[in-house]
Amino acid sequence: MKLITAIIKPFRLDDVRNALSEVGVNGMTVTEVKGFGRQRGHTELYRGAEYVVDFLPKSKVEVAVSDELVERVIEAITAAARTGKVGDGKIFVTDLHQSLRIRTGETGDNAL
Amino acid sequence: MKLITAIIKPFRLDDVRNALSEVGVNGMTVTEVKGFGRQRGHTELYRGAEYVVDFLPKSKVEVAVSDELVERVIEAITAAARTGKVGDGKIFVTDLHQSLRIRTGETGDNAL
Amino acid sequence: MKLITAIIKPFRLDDVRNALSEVGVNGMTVTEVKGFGRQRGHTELYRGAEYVVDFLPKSKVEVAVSDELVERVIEAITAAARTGKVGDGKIFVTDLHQSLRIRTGETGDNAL
Amino acid sequence: MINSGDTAWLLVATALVLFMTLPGLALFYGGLVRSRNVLSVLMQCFAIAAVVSLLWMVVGYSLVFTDGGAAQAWTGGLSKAFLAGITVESITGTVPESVFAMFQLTFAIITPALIVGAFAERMRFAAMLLFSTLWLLLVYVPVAHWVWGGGWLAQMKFLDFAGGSVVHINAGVAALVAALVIGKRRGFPSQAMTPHNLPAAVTGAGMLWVGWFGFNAGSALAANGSAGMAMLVTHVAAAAGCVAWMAQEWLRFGKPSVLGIVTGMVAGLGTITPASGFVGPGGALAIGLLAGTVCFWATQFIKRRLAIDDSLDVFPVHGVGGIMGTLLTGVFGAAALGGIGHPDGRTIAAQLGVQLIGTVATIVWAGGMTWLLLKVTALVCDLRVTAEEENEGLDLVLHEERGYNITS
Amino acid sequence: MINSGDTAWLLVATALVLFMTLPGLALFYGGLVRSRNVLSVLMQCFAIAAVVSLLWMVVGYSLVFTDGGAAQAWTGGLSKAFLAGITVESITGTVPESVFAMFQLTFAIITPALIVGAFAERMRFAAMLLFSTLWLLLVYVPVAHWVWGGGWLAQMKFLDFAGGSVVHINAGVAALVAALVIGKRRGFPSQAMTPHNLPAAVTGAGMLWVGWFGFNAGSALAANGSAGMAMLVTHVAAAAGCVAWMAQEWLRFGKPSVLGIVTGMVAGLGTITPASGFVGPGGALAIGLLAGTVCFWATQFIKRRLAIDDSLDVFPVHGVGGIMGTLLTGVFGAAALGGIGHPDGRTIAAQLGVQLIGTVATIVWAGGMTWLLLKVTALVCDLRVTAEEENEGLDLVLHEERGYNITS
Amino acid sequence: MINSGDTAWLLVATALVLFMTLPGLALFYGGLVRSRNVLSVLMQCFAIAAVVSLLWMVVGYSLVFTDGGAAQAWTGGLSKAFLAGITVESITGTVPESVFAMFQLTFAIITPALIVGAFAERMRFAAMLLFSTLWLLLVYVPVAHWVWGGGWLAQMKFLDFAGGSVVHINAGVAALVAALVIGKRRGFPSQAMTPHNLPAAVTGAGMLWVGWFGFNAGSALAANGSAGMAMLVTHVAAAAGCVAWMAQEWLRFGKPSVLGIVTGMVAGLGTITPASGFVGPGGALAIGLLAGTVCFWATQFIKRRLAIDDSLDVFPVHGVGGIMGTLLTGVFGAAALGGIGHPDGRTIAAQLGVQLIGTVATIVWAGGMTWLLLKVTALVCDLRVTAEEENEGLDLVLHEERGYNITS
Ligand SMILES: Nc1ncnc2c1ncn2[C@@H]1O[C@H](COP(=O)(O)OP(=O)(O)O)[C@@H](O)[C@H]1O
Ligand SMILES: Nc1ncnc2c1ncn2[C@@H]1O[C@H](COP(=O)(O)OP(=O)(O)O)[C@@H](O)[C@H]1O
Ligand SMILES: Nc1ncnc2c1ncn2[C@@H]1O[C@H](COP(=O)(O)OP(=O)(O)O)[C@@H](O)[C@H]1O
Repeated sequence: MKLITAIIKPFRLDDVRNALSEVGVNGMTVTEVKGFGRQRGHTELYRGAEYVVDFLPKSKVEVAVSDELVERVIEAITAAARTGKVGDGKIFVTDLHQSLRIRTGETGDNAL
Repeated sequence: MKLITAIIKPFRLDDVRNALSEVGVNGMTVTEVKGFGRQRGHTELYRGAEYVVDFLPKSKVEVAVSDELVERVIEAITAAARTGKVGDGKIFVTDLHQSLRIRTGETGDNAL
Repeated sequence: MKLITAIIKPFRLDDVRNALSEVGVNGMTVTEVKGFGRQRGHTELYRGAEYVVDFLPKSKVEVAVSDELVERVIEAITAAARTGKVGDGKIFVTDLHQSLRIRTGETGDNAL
Repeated sequence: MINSGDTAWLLVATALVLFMTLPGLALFYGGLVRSRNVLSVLMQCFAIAAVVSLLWMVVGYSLVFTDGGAAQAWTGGLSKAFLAGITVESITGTVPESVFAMFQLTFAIITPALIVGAFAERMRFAAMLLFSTLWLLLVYVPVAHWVWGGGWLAQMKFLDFAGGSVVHINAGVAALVAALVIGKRRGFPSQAMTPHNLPAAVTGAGMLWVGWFGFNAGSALAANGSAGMAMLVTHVAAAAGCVAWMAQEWLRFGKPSVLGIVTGMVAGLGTITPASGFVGPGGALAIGLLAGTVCFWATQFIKRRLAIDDSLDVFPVHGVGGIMGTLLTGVFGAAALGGIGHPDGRTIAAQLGVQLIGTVATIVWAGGMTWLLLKVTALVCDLRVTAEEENEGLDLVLHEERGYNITS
Repeated sequence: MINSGDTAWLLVATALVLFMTLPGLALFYGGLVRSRNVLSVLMQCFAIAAVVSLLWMVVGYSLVFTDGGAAQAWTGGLSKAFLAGITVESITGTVPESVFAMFQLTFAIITPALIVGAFAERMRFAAMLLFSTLWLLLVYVPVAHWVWGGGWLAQMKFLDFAGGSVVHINAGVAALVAALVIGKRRGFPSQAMTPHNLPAAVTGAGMLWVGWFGFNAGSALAANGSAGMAMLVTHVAAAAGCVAWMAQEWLRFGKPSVLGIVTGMVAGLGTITPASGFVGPGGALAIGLLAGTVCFWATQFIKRRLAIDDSLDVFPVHGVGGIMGTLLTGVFGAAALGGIGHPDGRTIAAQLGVQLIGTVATIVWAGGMTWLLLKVTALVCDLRVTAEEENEGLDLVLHEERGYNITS
Repeated sequence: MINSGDTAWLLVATALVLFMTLPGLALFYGGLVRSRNVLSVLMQCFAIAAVVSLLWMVVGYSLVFTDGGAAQAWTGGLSKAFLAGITVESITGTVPESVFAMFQLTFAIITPALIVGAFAERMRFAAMLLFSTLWLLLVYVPVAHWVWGGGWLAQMKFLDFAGGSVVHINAGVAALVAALVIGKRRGFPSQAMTPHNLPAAVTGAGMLWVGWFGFNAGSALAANGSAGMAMLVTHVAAAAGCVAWMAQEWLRFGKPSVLGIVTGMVAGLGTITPASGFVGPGGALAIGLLAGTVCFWATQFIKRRLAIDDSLDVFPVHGVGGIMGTLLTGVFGAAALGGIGHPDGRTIAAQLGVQLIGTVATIVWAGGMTWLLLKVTALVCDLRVTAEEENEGLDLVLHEERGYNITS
């Protein structure tokens, strides 16, 4: 099993969720995060005091999937999240040692 | 060392924290997240416009533990977080390559 | 590649970001989290009802880096985040199986 | 004849008292509950305002303020049901009767709205609505008639300038009974139930202070020296209540809190209410300092000792304050103590006796009837939501809305 | 001669109506949009208040309220441009002319501010400012003159006590046209666009209720029985609107909502506005119940059936309410139905005819001119932001500010 | 004799001015600080309101408004300490003395509350309380006596209708000195210190606008043409201040902001304050436009150039506005420029001289005494929290409360 973590632009979240459903992923966990990267932040002005805000709002999508799904999921996320502009985000994949569904105690792929 | 990540129902957080204390875990990090899964979301109605909100509030609990504690921690979380209803959440376990306590520079199990 | 996760005191975030820039890290993702640990929480009083709040606000900084940068990044974070008081936080390192830049499709170290 | 100055003031006082409930009290209460129940509290305040207004029009005003004939000691009559006969020309004192009826209505709105604080975060909306309707008709209306409509307490020259008994004791006692009948919130008192938005609560508190000028100084029903003095003593008592509560917290906990200071303010305001047309600035200072101190300790006692979940402390603040203020009216209203002097040249002891009778009568009636009406309501529908619904929050469960959707 | 009571009331009524816009309407609207656009809405309300005030001083007041000579049926004159000749001594009726001009100004402020709800979350600020300026001068000012400044509708004895046509039909129709011309928000109606801060919206709604007393009872221009009755009927209609909308939601969706109840309140208030000086409490009850019911269904129809993105439902609430209220004034104003009686002893049918003419005239003028002025504005600058800017939110894109920065 | 209309208006004006502080100013300031300090600001405003009220009762009112005998030029007497002798019958002009005393009290409350903006986010609560007490008695009270209580400036016919010197210069200069003595917030100016809740700040600003009608038009102490004109010119100056500041931002930064427009409004209101009973609409327009422009540049200069951490810009807005308005009163008050004419037929130059004397005197006294009183306070307790406490936030450290606990 793998844990796929995607940092995406927030307004793409609905598209990503739909894309994931289409490849058969039924669960995911989303966190609102602030991202720092190549994408330029914006300026804020308060009574003339100018602040450059480098951190931009991003959504972090975490999906645990079985190994065979990994490629399809990455493709689905990439397609749905891409706008072609800087700041589209990243996908990170880590190994999942174990997984468990709290309600039933099921483990492994059955837990997802 | 392992990093144990549990996605649970928010109102079970206090129970989970207590259960973890009992098995000797003294630290954890909690994030408010939104979960999408089998549990049905709720409907919201604004002047008759009906929105189905699929994302439900969940708490993500992250605990870094030494290898020998893993089983006990999983059991403790499972017992404390289970309501038996759909949406109780998941536990994911990943390998922890290294850990470090910023204050002292201690590493490994000592850092936890 | 490694994913370095640091739990730090929120008011040190700017220092950490600067320190990371100096060692050549150009991207990171930050989440506001609540931490439970050795650091004593505070008391809150509402019309005499006393609540001990064990969860303290922390910032979680996630940085994906190539293997050769790991040590330098850990050192940079440690130096920038340390106040010497309890609650300075932790650094966790996990293996990164894969990484991808959504915009370009680049993978591996190039995606970071 | 209509006096345009008095009318101007009463029009404004009416607006100010409505402002106390909407949005004042709604914000004050709404800010103090957890975020998943904020809308339920706002909804209760709005629905009470709407429903009570219609009830007032239909029978309430008439039952309080018209002559009840043989039963006048106990209740008014129905001759002005549906506000029959109130036209552009109708006059009460020196103001249009329409304005008088509206001004009084705003008191009828805020009284049941105050009770909301007792059962916040768990009562079902339908039950709340039924209970509030019954309570208005069977508790507020009769007591208001006794005190202000020429009923038996008025005949005894029981003094209640702006609602110490009619509003505050009534609501406070009802709150205590409701808290007991409906029961504690899940997790009370072990689990932290912190206010979700104190700035909102403090904003509401500020509105209450300002609106209370309409409440008390408006009760003079004229723009004259009595109204002026009522405003002055109201303000002094509020300030003294703030300072006293703050001092208690500072002494006892080492730190004063903003929730504390505004609660002291409300205590001062509630306590001066019955006395506001009768006492002088010195009396107001004493009343305010007592209010802040006694209500502070009452809150500690009810919440921490007795562990009664009167969630937003309605009884220790409004009930205790109302009782204390109604009694102290008999003291500081005396000319010797800077007041305007008791009716018929009564001594302090004599007036205190009357004040005690009115206080006890209100406590007994409000307490007994509230209990009864909740039991009746429980026959018709569940009083509270299920444990699971309480976890999820009333906003979603009862209203399918969420209070906040703030993203950065 | 100046009557101090009337003056006191009108000074306050002016403050109350300004309060309806700032912060009332600003909060009401601001709470209903998504958090990334909240400041843009507040900014629009503030900027409209400021710019309209200056326009009013420069020509607006004069064009509405002075004699237009030969063109008097259509427009006033320029003799009081820059408020020329208004001194400390100038009097209108029983109040200083300065107060009369200020009171009327607050109506001129809120009317274009109401329209903001139609194009919220997408219109450019510069375009909004230009459009509002043109609209004030070419829609609000002439219609106000026709109805209140001695123009052709006033000459027909068309009845509009406090702005059913001048304010609500005008703004409602303009909103509908603006929504159509400017187009839907990206994602409407498939994507959820939930209010970001309902407690703020409800707070604003409470302020609207209170402020509306100044709006309607202030329109009596005196502190007398007419003002009193206007306040009473205003309140009854608001309460009835609340109850009716709540009932509709309860029946249709199984759950009443706080956004629903406050929308019903606004519907009740908007609908009673033209009638408020003419009808009795019974008429107000009928009007309020109708308002809550009809505006509820109008909202469903416009938003769900027609899928028009009049974002904050300005037309179905203010437009439909204004039309209904203007017509019902011809009904419930009749003495037989508890009103003060129609002018010149007219029958209901006769007055209804006049009311219909005024209603249609306002709809046609406001509709046609709004369309034209938006097209003119579009020649000067873009009406809406780009798709990408819409994603990012107007607050950052147009004002370089963010609404909230709340950390725990 | 009491005039009921004047009394009605002054009762309301009193409520409006209290409303400016609670919740108006509290929200305005509270929204502008970081969320971890929001409660500390609200607490400061409430505590000042409470403590000043008691001080006013004890000696303040008497020291300002009674005759000081031989020392009358410099201070009033103690004959009305504890409001001795003020009864239901006491009259000042045409209103009850109780109302006059209350109205004046609300000015004494808001003045020290304004200073809070200068040392927000770092001053200790206890030090703030002690300093405000001393400041009220030794700065506000004497200056108010000089100008309004028959003191030396009044004898010179120095003109300050509603507090340009007594309120705005006083508070503004004190703010500047306090900012310098107490020092910058940690991280200023390099670190971003963004307002945590601009909608709250804008709400407070709206309340300030509305409440200011009570401030300025109430200062006529009657519901007459002078009050009416004061309201009109106040409003025009506010609107002009908005437009001018917005224009500056648009020109200089390319985008107008909502914080900018409301700051322009406050600048316009502060600047018109001393002039509000003396000038006409044209003068108000000029004053408002100047206010928005000059205060904008003053803010840039103080904050960016001098890098003084007067955190919420009290001096550049209130101080600079107050100075400018006090001087311009000597100009636009002239009959030739649409004003009511200077006392004793003085020329503009002559009156300007008097205005200058009053302005300088206030600056010197407020500046010097504020410095002294802060030094005295520092002997008793620490003026500011430690660096670590500043990081944690004043809400938790000083009050053991948190502002928000909003979960989704
Ligand atoms: N090395 C990294 N580690 C963790 N997160 C990163 C890293 N680099 C970028 N990110 C995240 O990805 C987001 C997008 O990155 P950015 O460099 O702006 O654009 P792009 O992905 O198009 O190259 C950032 O806002 C940040 O949240
Ligand atoms: N594949 C997944 N990857 C990541 N998180 C998941 C996944 N599936 C479920 N979750 C998380 O677990 C929560 C509970 O899952 P759900 O399917 O609703 O119920 P259950 O755990 O009882 O099967 C979800 O809300 C989501 O946060
Ligand atoms: N075992 C753990 N797993 C995950 N997070 C932890 C763990 N222990 C501590 N933390 C995080 O680190 C923060 C700091 O830890 P704490 O024990 O308070 O101080 P210190 O790091 O100085 O020992 C905690 O608030 C929590 O967020």
